[in-house]
Amino acid sequence: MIIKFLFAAIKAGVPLLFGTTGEILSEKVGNLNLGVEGMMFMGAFCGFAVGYYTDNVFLAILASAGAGMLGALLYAVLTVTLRANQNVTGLTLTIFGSGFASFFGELLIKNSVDGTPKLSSDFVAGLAEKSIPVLGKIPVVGKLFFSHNPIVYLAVFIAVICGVYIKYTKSGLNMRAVGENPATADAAGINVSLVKYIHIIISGGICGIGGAYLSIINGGGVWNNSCVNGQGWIAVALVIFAGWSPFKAILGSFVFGGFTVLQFYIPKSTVNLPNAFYVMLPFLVTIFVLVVNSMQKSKKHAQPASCGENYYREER
Amino acid sequence: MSNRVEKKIKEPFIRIEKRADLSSKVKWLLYTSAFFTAIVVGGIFLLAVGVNPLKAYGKIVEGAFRSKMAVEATIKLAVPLLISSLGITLAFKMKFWNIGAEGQIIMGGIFSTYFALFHADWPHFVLMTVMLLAGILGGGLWAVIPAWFKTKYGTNETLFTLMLNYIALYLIKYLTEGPWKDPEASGFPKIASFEANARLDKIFNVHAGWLIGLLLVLAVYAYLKYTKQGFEISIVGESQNTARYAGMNVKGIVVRTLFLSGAICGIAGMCQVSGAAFTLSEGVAGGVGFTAIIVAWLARLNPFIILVITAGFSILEKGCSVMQSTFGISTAVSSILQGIILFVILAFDFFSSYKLVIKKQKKGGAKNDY
Amino acid sequence: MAIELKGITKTFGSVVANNKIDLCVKQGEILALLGENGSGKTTLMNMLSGIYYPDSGSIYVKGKEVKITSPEDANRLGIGMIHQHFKLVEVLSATDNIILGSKKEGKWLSKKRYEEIKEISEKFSLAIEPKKMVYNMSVGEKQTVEIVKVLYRNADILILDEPTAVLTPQEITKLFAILKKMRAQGCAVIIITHKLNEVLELSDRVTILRKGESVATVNTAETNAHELTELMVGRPVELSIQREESKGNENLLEIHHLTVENEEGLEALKDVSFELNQGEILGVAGVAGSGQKELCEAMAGLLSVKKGAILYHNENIVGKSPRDIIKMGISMSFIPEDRLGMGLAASMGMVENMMLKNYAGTSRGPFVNKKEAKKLAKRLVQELQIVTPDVETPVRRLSGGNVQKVLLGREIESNPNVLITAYAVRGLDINSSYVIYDALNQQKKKGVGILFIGEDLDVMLELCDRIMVLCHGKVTGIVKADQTTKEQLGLLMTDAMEKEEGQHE
Amino acid sequence: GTKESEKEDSTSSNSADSDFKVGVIHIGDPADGAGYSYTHDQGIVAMQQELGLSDEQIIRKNNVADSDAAATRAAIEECIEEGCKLIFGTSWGYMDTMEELANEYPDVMFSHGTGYKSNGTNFNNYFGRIYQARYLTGIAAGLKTKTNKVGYVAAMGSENSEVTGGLDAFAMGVESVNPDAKVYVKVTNSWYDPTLEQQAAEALLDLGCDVLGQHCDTTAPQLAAQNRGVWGCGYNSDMTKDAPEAHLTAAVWNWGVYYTMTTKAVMEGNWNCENYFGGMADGLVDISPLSDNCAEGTQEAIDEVKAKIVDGSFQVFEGELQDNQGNIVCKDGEVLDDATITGGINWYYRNVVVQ
Ligand SMILES: Nc1ncnc2c1ncn2[C@@H]1O[C@H](COP(=O)(O)OP(=O)(O)OP(=O)(O)O)[C@@H](O)[C@H]1O
Ligand SMILES: Nc1ncnc2c1ncn2[C@@H]1O[C@H](COP(=O)(O)OP(=O)(O)OP(=O)(O)O)[C@@H](O)[C@H]1O
Ligand SMILES: [Mg+2]
Ligand SMILES: [Mg+2]
Repeated sequence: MIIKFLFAAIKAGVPLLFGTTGEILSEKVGNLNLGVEGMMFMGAFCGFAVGYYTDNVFLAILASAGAGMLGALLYAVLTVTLRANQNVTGLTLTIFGSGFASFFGELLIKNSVDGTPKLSSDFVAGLAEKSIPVLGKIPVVGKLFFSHNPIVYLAVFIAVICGVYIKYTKSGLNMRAVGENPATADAAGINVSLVKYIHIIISGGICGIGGAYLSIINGGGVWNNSCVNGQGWIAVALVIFAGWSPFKAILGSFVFGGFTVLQFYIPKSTVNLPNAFYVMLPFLVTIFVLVVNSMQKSKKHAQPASCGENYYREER
Repeated sequence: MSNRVEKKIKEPFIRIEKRADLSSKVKWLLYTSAFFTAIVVGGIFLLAVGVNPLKAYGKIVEGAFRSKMAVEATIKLAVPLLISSLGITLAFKMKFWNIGAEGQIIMGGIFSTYFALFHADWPHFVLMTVMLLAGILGGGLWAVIPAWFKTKYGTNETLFTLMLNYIALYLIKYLTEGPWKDPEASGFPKIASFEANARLDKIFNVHAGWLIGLLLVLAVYAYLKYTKQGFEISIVGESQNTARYAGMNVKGIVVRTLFLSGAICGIAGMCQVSGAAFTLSEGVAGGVGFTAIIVAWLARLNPFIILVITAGFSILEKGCSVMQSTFGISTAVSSILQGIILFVILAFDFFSSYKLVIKKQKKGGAKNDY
Repeated sequence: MAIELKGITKTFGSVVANNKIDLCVKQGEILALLGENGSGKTTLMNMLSGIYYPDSGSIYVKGKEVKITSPEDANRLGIGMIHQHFKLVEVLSATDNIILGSKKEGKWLSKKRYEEIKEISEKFSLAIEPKKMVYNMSVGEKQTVEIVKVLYRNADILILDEPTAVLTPQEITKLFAILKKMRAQGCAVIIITHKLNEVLELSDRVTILRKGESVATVNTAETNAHELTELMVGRPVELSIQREESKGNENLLEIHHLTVENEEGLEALKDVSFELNQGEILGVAGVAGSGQKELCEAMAGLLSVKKGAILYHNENIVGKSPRDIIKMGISMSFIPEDRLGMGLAASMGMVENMMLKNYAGTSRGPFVNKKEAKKLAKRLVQELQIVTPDVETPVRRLSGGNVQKVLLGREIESNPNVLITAYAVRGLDINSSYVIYDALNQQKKKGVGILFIGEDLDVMLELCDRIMVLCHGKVTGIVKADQTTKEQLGLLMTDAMEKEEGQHE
Repeated sequence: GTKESEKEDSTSSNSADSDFKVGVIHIGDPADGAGYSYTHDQGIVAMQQELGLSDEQIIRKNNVADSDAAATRAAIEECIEEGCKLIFGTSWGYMDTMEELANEYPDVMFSHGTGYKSNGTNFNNYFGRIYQARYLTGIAAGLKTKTNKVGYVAAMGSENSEVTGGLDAFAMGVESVNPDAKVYVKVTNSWYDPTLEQQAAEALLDLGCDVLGQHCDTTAPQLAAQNRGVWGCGYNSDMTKDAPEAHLTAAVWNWGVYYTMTTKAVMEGNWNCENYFGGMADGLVDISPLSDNCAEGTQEAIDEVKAKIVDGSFQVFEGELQDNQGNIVCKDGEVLDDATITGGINWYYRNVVVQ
């Protein structure tokens, strides 16, 4: 049962991992994007719709990333070029994104056979959980880590790539500098706006895929207007928990995933906590981590210094 | 010394420049053009989804004002938004990014609900006063938590207040399913409706919240502009070091201001439970706390402009609701429309502090444009 | 010709910061840029480094006309600028700051980068620890990182904006050696500084700006401090300080065994004892970071005291808040080091800034009284010739000198008994500096006790009655200004700690 | 429209006309395709066709959160504003608000679904014996399970009589054909939450359940079952179209029965405003056609019981019933009355396992 719980935790954590990795990228270049939920919604819809009409998994994922990117582009134009307040823009993006998904979702429903937009069984089978040939046979580890659906690996893969990129590459260094101190990065010859645009947009793409995971895999192949349902907000929280590191986000998202499914795996007969407690848990833990982080005054695991503020070269 | 590649660097066609000061004429021009652009872009969207934009906008305005009842409904929508925007303004003025209005509204609601549920027999006036104070206390204390951690450890308030929203929300869930569950609801988890005695009085047929809101507009304006505490808030917002230097008790000011900020949001919560919903439910804040952030920001923390923008939002919301049922279109249209309008306004906001300089020719004069 | 500027004009709103400026620097030359505060030096240089873009005029680099639209363009042209405020990322190591944004080959951050930076720094005999985090560095170390950053990019045109303002004399000497070495290698160097002795020591030529226009360029060898000052200000000026004998001998403040911890919990002041008399200017000398800042803040009630006492007319004010101290009837004025960040509210106008310290006392009741403040602001503008469009204009928009005047004016107007000033003239042009010295002497005449934290020993010797020297948070000597020399002070400032220990105990 | 309504008021006795408007408050979006609001709206559409009402005569307010009393009130008031004479509220959370508005607007008829209150003049509640259908779906599940573990995703816990009664009926249906099978429950505490429902379903499947019943509003449990290659019984509408490989049969509503009846009565001015509790005999509840996934003999077994339910010879909550704590909750020879069924079932039947 423990293994099953952990397995479920990983599954539940995957959309969070996408959202978190995305948001980390954005915050690392200094843009706190509260529009994760909105971008996930956009990705969820576009991924699903393209999957529905083309029956092609690859195109569906691509479309979801594209939709997330589009949302992020909007955000980037407003905050980077037009220097609009990041919080306000992010919130607006969330309003817009969820409206976008519901609106077009309804159109999809209206235009589908007997009111049920449903991915083909081949499509769903392509994304089914599969045990990886040899590795999947290893007793506990095999079940836990090597018998997931392909998107789970994609999530981890993206997180690892982002982690390595941020920490070990020159462009990663540059983007960190932009997020910490854009004026310095600018003076060092880094094109601050460009770096911001690139990362914010990629960040949106990653969030978008997270949305597609929710609509396509979690939704079991049938469209649902509220498939994202607050996961984007938990992802924002998770960024703090992960200390702005994609590596830690991997673990963190599985922990948070565990929180969300915990109530279904803890035997009610032994532990009977109020339900509200379980849903509250991720947020309580996040606050705890936030406070502990700030108490340690660690400069390294803190939010990038310029996060939330826009940069204008001639401003002093 | 170096073997650098010489690259032809072209002069940029358009550059961004900081604007000096904006004359009020230009300002109005800007606001009106933002408004109209938003209307036009929104209209294009409506057209794209097959709704005649003229009819739609007509319906929105009509829907918000068509009858006394409609106007009352619009005002009811505006009350919590207005009050919580004012609350947020205090914190924002201090550059304390309180995005926890949602949670503070909820806590105000929870605290005052306690008295509505368990002391409904108190004299009406006493009960109302106590509920108002409870709302103030609930919202205030909820905001003090992140403020205290901020002053003590420098804990990031944006994220802290965001998280507290959810905790407050699930606290309602807990109360609804647990200790405060209506025993007469045959097992349905809900909190009982308030007795008549625990309901906010109506003034001109709308609960007194609107009057509270208007009074708060004046109060917040005067507080920020003319009082010593208001002065302290702006200095702390400017630079904590300067405030300390001037002999201000920065921690005290931060905590006090956040208490007030949360308290005002708490009043919004109290008005919602006792004036609009007559019960406490998970939807008590319903996203108002987030919209309030947008309102406060767009209004540049000016209480009077907040009033205007709140009215705009409420008209839009009420009108869209009518539009939805009339045209049988998705409720999501309203979110999208709201999103589009906000995006346009945010984009236009840029021009109030910056201008574009377009180079005509190599040595030609610079032309200013919006 | 490394750089040639022709007819550069730059305006900010209605302010003409640079008006048709011409300037040129040759390879293998150090050019000093001199001018009063707000004369447009930084603006001009920022156009070379790509921060600003000129409204009109042309820039030639090595004979070719160029457009510099971003720092990246500047980098590419071999222009490196060390800004007045360091452009470093706090959470990165020295090495990562240096290689930041560099276009050199390779995508990965290899371990070898640390060695590479070590090598480069050693080549120029600059001491840096490649792995040290910037947030752990002293000002001097940061400066060094900035220099290595420029060298790493092979910049052959180097611009420094007031680089010496925050350095110790030793660090300045080192910096100048480096600059001379670079000149020898054929680099062009432009340096902005308000210290005339530095100009005379280091530069080959001097270009002088006044009110946004370039008024003259002279060969350093053929000029002197007087001529330069005159060119800068536009009229002959007398630069001397009249020190009057300090009259009052009554003790104003007695500081006993003061021990203070800084924010990191280290002892920044150790057992400091001294007294401040009425009508006296007590100088405080010392290498930057010797505890000057902490001394000021402790006396102003901003920093808590670990041990010791500060007696004002025999009453201990330790543990009292700034507000309480004012309430006790002690008016202590403090002109902090960080003017905009600590002494003033940058985006508010003069009026609000006038109210900053006494808003609570100006009126009864909950409301503030702006009328008095407005009157005061207007008076200060007149008396101190503060250049500002309006008393409501955000002080952020004023030039450094004017900002300083606003602050000083306010503090003096509060009729203090004790005036604490830290680096009162830092970054000020020479003329403004002397206006400030005069103002301080006026106060002294009125019997105010002044604690003057300074860096220019020559000035201190002229201005102060006594000078206290701090070294590593300890008092290493209190000497009469007219009975000591610069050399003696220098010794006290750097004197080995062990020696001083014995003396104190 | 205030004047108009006053006019109408005076002649309200029969106004079977083109300006008679009906308001419907939906908790979700009717366009959600399979869930609760969809089913209700199908009923409205049926009523509309039956009575020949035009589209303008139906005012729908969608996505009205029943956890937001202020929003509920606003939506209903808007219907009143539009001139609706009859307003259906489809979710239990609207009940108190509707009751109050009924007192404030005596000339408007309020009919609230799934609750229990009424005022005898212009406010009633309607509901149905969906437990009858659930009993039948339980039969399908009991016959199908191989592991003898049947799962059930419940929206609310035992404190909720509607959910619990339905679950008990389902469990009894299972037991009637498969005494060895147990019914495992996971509670989501939310009527509509695709993520939670999916996760709860997975947890049940992890326990080894091979048929999933549900009382929650999305198809997530059925889809989860399908993904694992096992089976399920849906709710609200025929979910065979959503999960063709997994779905057996669903307990479904035909709300049109009630909506048509009531609207007609109100239009004709002879509505009696009594609480309505329709059952299979009225055609209000039913099960969807059995899919090919059902075990052999299911049809026959179900048909037999269904006939008895319809003719009244079999009642689900009848005779000696034991809960899973060993208490007797209904004595032999007794039948639970409707008040108990709607408000008093807070126990789980003996083969129900809560983990
Ligand atoms: N970003 C800006 N926005 C508006 N005005 C500016 C800006 N930067 C400079 N100015 C104006 O340009 C003038 C010249 O400023 P600049 O910084 O070049 O002076 P400076 O010579 O460097 O002075 P200092 O010796 O004090 O450093 C100032 O008087 C100021 O009014
Ligand atoms: N954001 C701004 N808006 C308007 N003017 C500005 C702005 N920033 C700087 N300035 C102007 O730039 C000029 C130079 O400012 P600066 O801060 O460099 O002065 P400074 O004497 O060098 O002081 P410091 O030593 O603190 O740098 C000032 O005249 C000031 O008016
Ligand atoms: Mg300057
Ligand atoms: Mg300067």
